[in-house]
Amino acid sequence: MSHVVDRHGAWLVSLLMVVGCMILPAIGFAADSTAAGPTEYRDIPYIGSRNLIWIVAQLHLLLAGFVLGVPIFAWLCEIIAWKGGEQRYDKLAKEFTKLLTSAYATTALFGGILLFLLIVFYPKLMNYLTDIFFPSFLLYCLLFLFETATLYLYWYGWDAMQEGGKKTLHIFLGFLLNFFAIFIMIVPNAWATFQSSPVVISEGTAIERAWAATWNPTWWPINIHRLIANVVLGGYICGAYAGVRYLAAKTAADREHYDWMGYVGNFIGVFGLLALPFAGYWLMREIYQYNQQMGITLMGGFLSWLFIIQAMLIGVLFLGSNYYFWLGITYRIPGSENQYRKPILWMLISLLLCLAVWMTPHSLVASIEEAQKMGGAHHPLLGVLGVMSAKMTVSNLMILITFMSFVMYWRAGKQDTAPWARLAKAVMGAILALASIAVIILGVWGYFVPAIVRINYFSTSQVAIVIFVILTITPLTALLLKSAKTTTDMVWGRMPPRAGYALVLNAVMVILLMALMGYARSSSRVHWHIYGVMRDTSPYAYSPALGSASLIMVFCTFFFCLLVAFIFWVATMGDKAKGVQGTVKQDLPHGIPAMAGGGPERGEG
Amino acid sequence: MKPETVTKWLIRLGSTVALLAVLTGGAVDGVAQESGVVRAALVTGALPVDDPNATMWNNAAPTVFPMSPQVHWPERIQQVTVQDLTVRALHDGTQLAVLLEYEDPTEDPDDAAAIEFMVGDKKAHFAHGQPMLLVEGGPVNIWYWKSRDNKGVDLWAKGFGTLRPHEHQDVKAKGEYANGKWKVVFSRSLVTDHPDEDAQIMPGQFINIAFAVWDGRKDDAGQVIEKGSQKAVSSWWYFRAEPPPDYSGYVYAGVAAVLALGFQFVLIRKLKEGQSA
Amino acid sequence: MERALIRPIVIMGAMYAFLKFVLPNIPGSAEIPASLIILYLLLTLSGIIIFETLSAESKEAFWGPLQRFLTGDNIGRLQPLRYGILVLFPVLVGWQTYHATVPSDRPPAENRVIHPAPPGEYTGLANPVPKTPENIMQGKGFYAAFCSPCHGANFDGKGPAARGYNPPPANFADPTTIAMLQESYLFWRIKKGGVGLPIEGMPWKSAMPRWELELPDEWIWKIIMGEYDGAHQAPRTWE
Amino acid sequence: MSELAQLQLVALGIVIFGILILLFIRSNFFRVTGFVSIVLGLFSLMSLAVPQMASLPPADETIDIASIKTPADIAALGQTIFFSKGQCALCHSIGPSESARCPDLKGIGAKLTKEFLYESLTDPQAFIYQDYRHGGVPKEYPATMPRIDKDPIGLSKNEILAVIAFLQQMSGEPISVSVSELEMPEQGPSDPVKAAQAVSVARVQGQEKRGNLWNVR
Repeated sequence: MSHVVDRHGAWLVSLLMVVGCMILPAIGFAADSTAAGPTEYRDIPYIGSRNLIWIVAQLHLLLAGFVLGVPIFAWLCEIIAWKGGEQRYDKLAKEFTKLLTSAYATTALFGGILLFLLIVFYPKLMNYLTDIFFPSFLLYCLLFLFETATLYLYWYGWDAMQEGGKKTLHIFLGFLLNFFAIFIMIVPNAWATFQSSPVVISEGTAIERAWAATWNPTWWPINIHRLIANVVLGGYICGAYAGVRYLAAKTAADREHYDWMGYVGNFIGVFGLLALPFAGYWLMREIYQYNQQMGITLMGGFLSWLFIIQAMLIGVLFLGSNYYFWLGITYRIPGSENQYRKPILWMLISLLLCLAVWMTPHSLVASIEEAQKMGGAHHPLLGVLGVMSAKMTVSNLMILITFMSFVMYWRAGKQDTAPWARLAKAVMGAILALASIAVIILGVWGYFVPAIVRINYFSTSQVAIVIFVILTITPLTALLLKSAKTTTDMVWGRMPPRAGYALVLNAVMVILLMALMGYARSSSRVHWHIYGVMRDTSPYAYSPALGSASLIMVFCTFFFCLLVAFIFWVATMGDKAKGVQGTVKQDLPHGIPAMAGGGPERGEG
Repeated sequence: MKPETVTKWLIRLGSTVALLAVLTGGAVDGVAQESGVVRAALVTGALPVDDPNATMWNNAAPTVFPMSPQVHWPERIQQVTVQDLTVRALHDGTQLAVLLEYEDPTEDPDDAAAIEFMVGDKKAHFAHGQPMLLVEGGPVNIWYWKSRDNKGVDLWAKGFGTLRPHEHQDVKAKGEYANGKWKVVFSRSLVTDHPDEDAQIMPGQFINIAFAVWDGRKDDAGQVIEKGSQKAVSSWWYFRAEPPPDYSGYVYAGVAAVLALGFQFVLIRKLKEGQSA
Repeated sequence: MERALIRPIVIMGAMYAFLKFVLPNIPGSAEIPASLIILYLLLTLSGIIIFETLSAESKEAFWGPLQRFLTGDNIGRLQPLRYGILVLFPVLVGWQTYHATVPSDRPPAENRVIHPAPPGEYTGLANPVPKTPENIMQGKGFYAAFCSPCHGANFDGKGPAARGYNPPPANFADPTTIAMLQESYLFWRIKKGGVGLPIEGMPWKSAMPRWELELPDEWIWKIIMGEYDGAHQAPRTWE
Repeated sequence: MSELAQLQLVALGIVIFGILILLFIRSNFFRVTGFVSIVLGLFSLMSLAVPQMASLPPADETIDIASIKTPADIAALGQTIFFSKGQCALCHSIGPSESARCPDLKGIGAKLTKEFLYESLTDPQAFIYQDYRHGGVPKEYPATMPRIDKDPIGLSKNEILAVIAFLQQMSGEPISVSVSELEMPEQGPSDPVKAAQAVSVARVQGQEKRGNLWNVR
């Protein structure tokens, strides 16, 4: 054991040395360039100040998303255990809260590095932001104190506060933890959104100025978007963790436990994913309304291809999540695959058709000959699939299909006994069919009405229809299942290895998506530090092309995965020492050489 | 048997399918007529620089370019005589010859034609390198021929009103009129001593090319109808001189094929092991 | 066994044939670029793999024969085919590498951004000319005089002067052009013309004149009204 | 080899790395790492396959006061300032708008005099209409008008006059700002070389040199 730990320690030291080496020259150069006048920018050789800030900021953001997503996830699980009495949820919640302390420290570490690097590399910008936001900087520090205190109480009090009123208090502590966490998220969100949609006033007290700048047009859309995205991230990372552990599990008990954990993680991820497109749509709408130029840069201008890539990633995520549901039906419910093969085939085909529409770009990549045959960069027939109306329609349909996957999974292996079951099923089928038709009709009609009608009424109606379907079918199904008799019990721990890989794939997609959107948000400001207010006059005022940016995103994703693996490993070290389950021994020691030698991308950042 | 092997298969199958699609697509494109690109075929022997009817021109694939009336500059025109321009090109490694063919019902002394190239790395607007507002543009190099003089003029421009002949004239041109059709041959060496003023043609590289044609017919009042900026023009298209054969690609291909063979070997061995296990 | 091998190939082939030969021949359609065909084929392929690996039985039915085929276990008369594929795969990889390393003989793909972001000073403008029938009529008159040679009398981008231009003049009747834009955007495009485009719009290729040199702003605003009216489109608004 | 080809090679390397791991290593953690690196490599290859466009910052636009000859020139300059450096359009709209956080400025140049406009820009709290359009219920707006001649916006007198000229022109009023009102530079435009040097120095240090030149954006 000690041998293993030593190797871990060595790895940690080498990591710290790498980080140190990256930062040291920065300090040296900083000293060099402060000679004449107030310094506006500093740089480091090879990697470049912008790239370093980019990587550190992205890692910090991903970690923060994880640290904010996990408490929501854990708290929800704790409540489920408290209300439903299933102790394994409580165990799961505790297992994840355990991660929080080390994850929290890592996030703070990266936050600190980011802050120092920003001060070192972008003194002019930081000076300006400090001027405007210093009251909220102070508030942020205060929030951190509260959050830390609550976290310690929540974690260390877990076992002590299990019974009766104490448990209620513990649940309340969990609420407080999330409450502060949300503020910890939205306060810095204000600084970031201010950069893309600034509201500047020069009069008034410091607090008034900070408040005006905080309440900028994209602040709340980003807050909501990030809150949901964090839940999605937390869920899918939980799933991926379970997937990896499942692959390595040796005993039946372990397989059962991690199979179930993977299911819960995937479920929470999908649950959030269903709401995410709505939040994203709202954000885009606010950006357009705030500044048409920025909206066009994103959707029609130099970033338009990014959204095709985004569509592909989300497409893989939808496919992966549904695949996992479907695998769950055929493997966990013995003898059910023939019954569900046909519906699954139809759902798969519809999903693929939706994806095909979603991924079809408006302006196509075409050779000069192909363009001549099409009469321009738009395909005369498929080009119409490239605009917003079509994309909104299919994303709504994809949400509906994924929701139906879940309902199917939920109902699988159960037989309805209620006398009104036939009627209820007919009603549900009718609702679903009518809703899909209505969504499609609105989508097609959207081509023939002015944009504003489409955006304000049609798109919102489509969203409302989908929400209506979810809100009617969920309780109906729950009612049906209450009286249903179980024909086949779910058997946990029988999933094939590819299910574990599907979970890992989903988590990687979510992380990549967050990295991609980080690039999009930053690039949409083009050559401004603060849009329209403070111009970026550094040599890094340009935004790199998607291809070279993708390698940095890949690096961030990979490095973040390793960090998370490290956090999980640190947090579960105690379990092994106790020797509770002899099985865990097998998988983790392998992790270390993988980390040390597993970073082929590290060089390119 | 393992999902990992499925993953491998996914990748392999995907690339194979993509390859097949490209293969078939490429084959279909190959037989289609060239469009948008003038390809100067590499030939040996003297180029037919002053013979538009030489049989050697049959070695070069013809490309047809649609022509439009010039509308960009205020002194524009609504209709033009020449609707299509057929272009062929040949080169021998040092010298380039370009043949323009177009139908013109009348032979007039003011009939004229021109080829335009970008000079240097900066993109130039096709209308005489007109300055662009948000992009820093470069100059253009124009090869001009007029029926009256029946010789080539080497010109330079960076925006309307800046057109001027080079001090050094490198371009030759010769036109022949027969059966209601002009055939004009332009020729020049591929590279010149003035890279700032002349287009430099590197075999293998695509450069932009555009064309202009003036029908020198006079109206009833004795005025030439197409003159100056009132002319038939084309957009920017592509030009490429065929490079000498390069065999280094075969070496890379061989290495890749050996690697693929190795991959295949290992994969099948692993599959067999998996079966026995 | 053969079914498992043949079915995916048949589906992929049918999909390819559909995209390459059927879809382009639907009236109003055109040939589909290779990039899009590859995208759709990859989607089809992932669909096949997902469906065939849904359950233990179907995966065995799908993968088992493939594996036996690859390892050459008891495949009898398919053995020659197996050797053929084993030879073909490295050849294909080599062929692809060859094409990736030799200088391309195809011209660079054109990736022009059709609606690039306008400069800030044009994003907030509202049309100052009242929308009266007379003004719209006048706008259509200006359109006929200045714009229709390229953009066409039917607002479809097929004017008599359009044929030689690449990129082709915009088709205003297409709901994905002016209907997605605000009037201020058109004002910018008409006023500054092709040379006013940012780099992603490839200004060096556009034949659009810089109309601010010839037309007063008021005429341009009227032309915009005439254009929307004539093309039966409405400008994008936020109110 | 082009930069794109190099990046593609790197991405391909990541994929091949993953494939090698899957082929030769049995450890689960390693295998997952290999799988992740295949996925990430494919993502990079895909991102490299779409059109590659970098967004470059536009050149600093400098306007020489000597080029301003007519009131219309002043208004044209004012339009640029209105939408960029002056940041007016961040809050104000021209024409009714749902999203605007401050009064609509359509027709303002016809309603208010030049002097009043100047005061409104430099001392906005001196005299307040809740809604300058009179008539109707006074309306509260969420943002307060800043002093435009002070930081962070800090327009010069010439720039403020140009914005006023633009507001008047936009409202269909005759422009009452004349060229002679503009503050003339200390060193005349007779010395273009020096002026050009001043610009380059100003740009290197990132400071805006006002007076003889406008540094717009």
